[in-house]
Amino acid sequence: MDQLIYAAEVFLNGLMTGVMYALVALGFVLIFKASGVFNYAQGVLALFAALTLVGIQQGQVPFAHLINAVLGTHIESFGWTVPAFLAVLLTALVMILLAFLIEKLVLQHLVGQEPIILFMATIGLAYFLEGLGDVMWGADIKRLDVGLPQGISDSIETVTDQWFGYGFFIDRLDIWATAIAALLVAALVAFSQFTKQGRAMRAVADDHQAALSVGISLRFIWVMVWSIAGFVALVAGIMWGTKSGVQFSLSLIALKALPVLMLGGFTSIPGAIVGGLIIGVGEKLFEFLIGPMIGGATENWFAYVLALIFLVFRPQGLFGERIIERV
Amino acid sequence: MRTKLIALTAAGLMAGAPAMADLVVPNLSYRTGAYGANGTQYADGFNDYFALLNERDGGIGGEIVQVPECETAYNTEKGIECYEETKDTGALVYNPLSTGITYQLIPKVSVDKKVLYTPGYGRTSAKNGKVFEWVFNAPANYWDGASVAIKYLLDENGGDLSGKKIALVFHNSAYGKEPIRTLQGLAEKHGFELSEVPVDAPGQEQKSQWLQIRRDKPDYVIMYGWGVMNQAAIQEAANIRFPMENFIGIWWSGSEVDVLPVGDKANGYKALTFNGVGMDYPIYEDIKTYLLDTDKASQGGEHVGSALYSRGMYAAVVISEAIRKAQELAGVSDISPEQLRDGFEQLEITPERLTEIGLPDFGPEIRMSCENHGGSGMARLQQWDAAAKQWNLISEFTEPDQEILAPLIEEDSAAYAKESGITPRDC
Amino acid sequence: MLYREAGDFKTSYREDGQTFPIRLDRWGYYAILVVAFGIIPFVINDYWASAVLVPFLIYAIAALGLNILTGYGGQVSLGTGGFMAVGAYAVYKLMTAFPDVSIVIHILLAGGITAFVGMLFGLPSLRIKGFYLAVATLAAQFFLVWLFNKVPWFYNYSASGQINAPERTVLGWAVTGPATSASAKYMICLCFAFVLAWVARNLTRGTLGRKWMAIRDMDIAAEIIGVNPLTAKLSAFAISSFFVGIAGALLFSVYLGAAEVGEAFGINKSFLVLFMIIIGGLGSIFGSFAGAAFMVLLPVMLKNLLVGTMGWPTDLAAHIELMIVGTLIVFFLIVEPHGLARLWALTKEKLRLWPFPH
Amino acid sequence: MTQVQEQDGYVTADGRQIGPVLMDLRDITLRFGGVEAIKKISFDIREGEIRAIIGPNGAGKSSMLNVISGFYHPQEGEVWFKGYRRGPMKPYEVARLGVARTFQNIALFDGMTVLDNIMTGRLNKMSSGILSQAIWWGSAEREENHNREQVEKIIDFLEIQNIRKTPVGRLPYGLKKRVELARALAAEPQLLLLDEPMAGMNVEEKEDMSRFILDVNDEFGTTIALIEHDMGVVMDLSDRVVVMDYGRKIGDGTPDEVRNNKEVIDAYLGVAHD
Repeated sequence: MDQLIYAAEVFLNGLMTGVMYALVALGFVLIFKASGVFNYAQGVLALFAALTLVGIQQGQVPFAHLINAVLGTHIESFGWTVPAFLAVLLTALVMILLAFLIEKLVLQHLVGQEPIILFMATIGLAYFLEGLGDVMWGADIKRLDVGLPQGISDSIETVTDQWFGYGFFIDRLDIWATAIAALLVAALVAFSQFTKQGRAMRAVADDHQAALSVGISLRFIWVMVWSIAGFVALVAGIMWGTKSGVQFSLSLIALKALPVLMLGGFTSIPGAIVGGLIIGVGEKLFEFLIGPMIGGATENWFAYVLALIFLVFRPQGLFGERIIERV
Repeated sequence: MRTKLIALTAAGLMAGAPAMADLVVPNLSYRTGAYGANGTQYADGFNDYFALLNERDGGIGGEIVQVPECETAYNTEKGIECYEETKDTGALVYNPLSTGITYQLIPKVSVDKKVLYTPGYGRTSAKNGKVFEWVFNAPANYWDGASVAIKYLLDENGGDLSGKKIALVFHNSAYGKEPIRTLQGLAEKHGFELSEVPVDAPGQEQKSQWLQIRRDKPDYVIMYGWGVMNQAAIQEAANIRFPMENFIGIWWSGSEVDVLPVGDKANGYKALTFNGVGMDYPIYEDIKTYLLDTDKASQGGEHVGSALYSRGMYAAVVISEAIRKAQELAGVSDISPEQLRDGFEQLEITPERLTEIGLPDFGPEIRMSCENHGGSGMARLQQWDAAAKQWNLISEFTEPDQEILAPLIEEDSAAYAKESGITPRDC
Repeated sequence: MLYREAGDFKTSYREDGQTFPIRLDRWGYYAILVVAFGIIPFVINDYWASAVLVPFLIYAIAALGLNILTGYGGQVSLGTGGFMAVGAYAVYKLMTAFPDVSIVIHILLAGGITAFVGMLFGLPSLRIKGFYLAVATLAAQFFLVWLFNKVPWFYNYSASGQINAPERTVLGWAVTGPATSASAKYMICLCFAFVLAWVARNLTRGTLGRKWMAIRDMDIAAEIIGVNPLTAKLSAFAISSFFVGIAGALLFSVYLGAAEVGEAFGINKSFLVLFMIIIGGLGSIFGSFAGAAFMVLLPVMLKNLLVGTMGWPTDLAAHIELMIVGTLIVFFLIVEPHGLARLWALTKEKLRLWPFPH
Repeated sequence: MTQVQEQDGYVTADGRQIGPVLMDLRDITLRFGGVEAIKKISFDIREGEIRAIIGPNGAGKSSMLNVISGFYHPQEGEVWFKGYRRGPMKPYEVARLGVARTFQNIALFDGMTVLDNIMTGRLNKMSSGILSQAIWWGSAEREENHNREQVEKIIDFLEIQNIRKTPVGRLPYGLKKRVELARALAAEPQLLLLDEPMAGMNVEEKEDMSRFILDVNDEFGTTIALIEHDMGVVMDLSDRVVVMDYGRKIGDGTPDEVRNNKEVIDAYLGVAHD
């Protein structure tokens, strides 16, 4: 009986973790859907966004280290702090600027290339952004605090304690993350359904050529999609950064999103959400039930194996249509 | 023509550093990558102490100490490249701050005849100088750390840990697995129950591990972590309201960067250390005068006084003392690596000497010998004060339980000697 | 008109099928071989061996392997690091279990074992395609690393889980262990790289290579003209893994000397080798070497330039280095998406016409 | 439809002797989900003849060809080849039995040269093992050169000598079609399936292609089944014609018979689009 209650707790926490994975996966899906680019830099985008947010919030001087090294000065900070909300807004602007530059300097020159070439270009981008983030804001581990609560939720603990005689652990940050993710998805759906730009975006996702022929500017769509992906990365960066500080390892959360993508499909937003939940629950339950028997620390690979097995039996993914091969 | 030009340029770019005449102590540091934040502070402390000696005393025994820095990014291949790049420049001793790189270098240094000094990390059984002639890991190693932590807990519990539950949260790598055998031995001896909780690198997602800890309710948690794993673990511990004072990290889990991102909830977290922390040492007056005020501190002196800075400085102190000893023994100031090894083997750092240097009670007393390359193994505990944002030392230097450790070291070094075809020398 | 093919007639299909049909290319190739085998071993020092040439040759082997799978077979794999780990741990177990058998045989066997493991993880490729397959191979990567970390048998129950390469000799010369000379390290890697490149060339120009390329270019059509996708894909996985396994075995035993699976064979390794073949050129033997050279040399050169020559702080240099590498990758892709090999071919084509461009 | 069991053949108008039944399709039904692409169709192909399948777009012609080449497996019906009933075979197994084909939307291997593309057609004629291929010298090289000779004959036959070493991706459409035919011929098939071999060609190209098809049939004695829209070409080339519409067979016979079939005229010629 205890096992069952524990499993329920693990299940709930898995769901919450899944939301965090889905947040990262969402960025991949948006870009892949609209431009066919498998954006390896999505994790680094999240890191870059979080670094920028902290930097702006704490009034850091960008490139301080570089300036000091070249000019021998000692500038560190502007000496002010920016309110969280404003800092988030400013960071979002930076991400839009970044999206514009990426389109202008990279994507525009690679139109019509094979997917693997575009993928490779985003790897180059990842290298660049990783270096840029460090040069701009320094490689220290930074604390990110935009006022999100963290720690065990007392009310849930009390309630479950009354019900089951065992208080469940649910992190308040996870609850917030879930709420924000839901809001984000709702906003995205509303945007793509009810705005002109959103419809244009869907048109491009469906068929590039057709969209071009009705006068949609592909470049504008790409900038927009990368901006949105940048914003999603910012949200993911805030969540993960609040959890464990802003630092290089933040970019590695991309690896957690890949099995989610396999499961949910590269082009499906509901796929990313449901896939995230399945992966989150799957890996946590496996670690809880089977992990102790085989030595634990299974989470890194189990998510992939789960997705792999799933795909072998259903190659079209969760929400994909059955593939009919033609010649 | 173009290829020729490229070839010429390449030749120019590929040339290694020229040989240097002074005492050369390369600093294989890492300021980038997943562990860059930790490596930066350590490297700064290491650089600054030698810079201070050069500025204030004109080096050691009249010889300027060169500290060429080489970035390894905690990557073993870059570590080898750095080693090869610097080894022909007259390098005396290496301190790569990476267990992985240390394992690569152990066989190499015995051939190239360079000293490898790995305080608090690396291969634990290198303490056995009979097998590991060129490797030193004083003042303490991973197994010492585990034992000292248990000793501390014994003290807290009136000498009895029977029936207590202790969980080991560890980085699932060679480094993190080091203390398992020691702790298993100690568990048998003291009757506590040990549970092992591995965390795969990088470790920013540890929910399962801490849910397990919350269910199992261990009395204490010991952590062997590095990098983001530390912050994530301390954060999760705070989230499940695990009492911070019952949470002890190894010295590599006890720097400011590990607790600062967690904020106030990290208050009370404990960590081992074998060096002092903070700015309350006379030497900082000199560092201020000679380095900070003259703008000669490494990277602008941003991290002066931090736990990892102090540890880097401490490593530099031990190396410089060994150099002094070697100069004294050899009667020359421009010593060779062999002479430095002899200096290390006869190294004594007494509390008096530490006071002289301006670092009273900064580290344990060290007495090395031909067979003991690991010193006393003494370590102490520090506790985080989140309000003041500083570490406070909360125990005296404590000796580890050699009864458990000595046979383990004997066994592991014998295995290495057999595997590598080394005949242990007589001491 | 220094470089030309006019007047270079072929009178048999055998001559037409040779690797370097143009005489000048052939001479260049022989010249490189003479330098590589006849001169470098006598002048090489530890730095050049350990920092540049040995890693270059080992990664070239790995890149050849991955290029067979990805460049010729069209199956994108991100499991290279894991397969290299299989090679490394296989050679370690063999070396320690049968110390009297020649290391060369051990390395080849390690390749064989890796080929088997690679084939096993290649099975899903029959159902999964494209990026989905790439991500699926990550399952191999993470699982294998976990396995070697978790099961003590693989590292002979050593306390820390590190594996160390004991000393082994070939023809009386130590090629593994600390006492190995720079030229011995270089020579064993060079021999393996040379033979394997030759094997790769033979396999890719013949029946098997055509099967792989057919599957790559259009798998359905390939099946209809008579290519069995099962054997074609699995043979690509097996042979690719054989190469990669040998690279892993050499990386551990000759180059690193000691290794820990998570660090030496992590996901970064998989990406690194993939970069090499894309930068070098997919489906090109020369490209595998060019890409390996690019990715090994560039960071070393940049570091020496920024830190050694310009005296920048190491961290700043490392960050700027990342930015430069990233920029160069994007730059090369924009200039020539098909890699250095294509760039080289185009240069030659231009040279062929020079000085009369029309 | 009982005459399919007969072992005799017939003599064509231009005096060629047509042999016994090579492939016999009996009551083939193929469904995709709920849609019936082919409904209970039966016909045969005889040795040495040129058999055409015609019909309006969406009639199920390509699906029929895919059934013959083993790419689609019909839910009902039997496929007999060379007197044996064919089980549910993989396409590559069918290819090994001596069936080769070209595709409606050219399916060449773009990354390979013309020569390599044609050499892939001979994959099933080459048997050297991995090891001997790895070593190359000796058997693998001999085999390669022997097959190269065969391929060169086809290259001469189709007059594509000058583009041998050109990557296929760079060729114009008409040449690609020819290379695809060369690849199929390289397999020395008993039954050659051509899916709209002349689609998108201009008149000269069509004439060339028709000549090649007739020559192939004539010189190598290859049985040919083809789908084609150009009625003129079909009527000129083929010995017998199957007419399909909406997945059903509505006519079968010599060009003249088909031309005069009322149902065919209504369903197909009446709405001809070429």
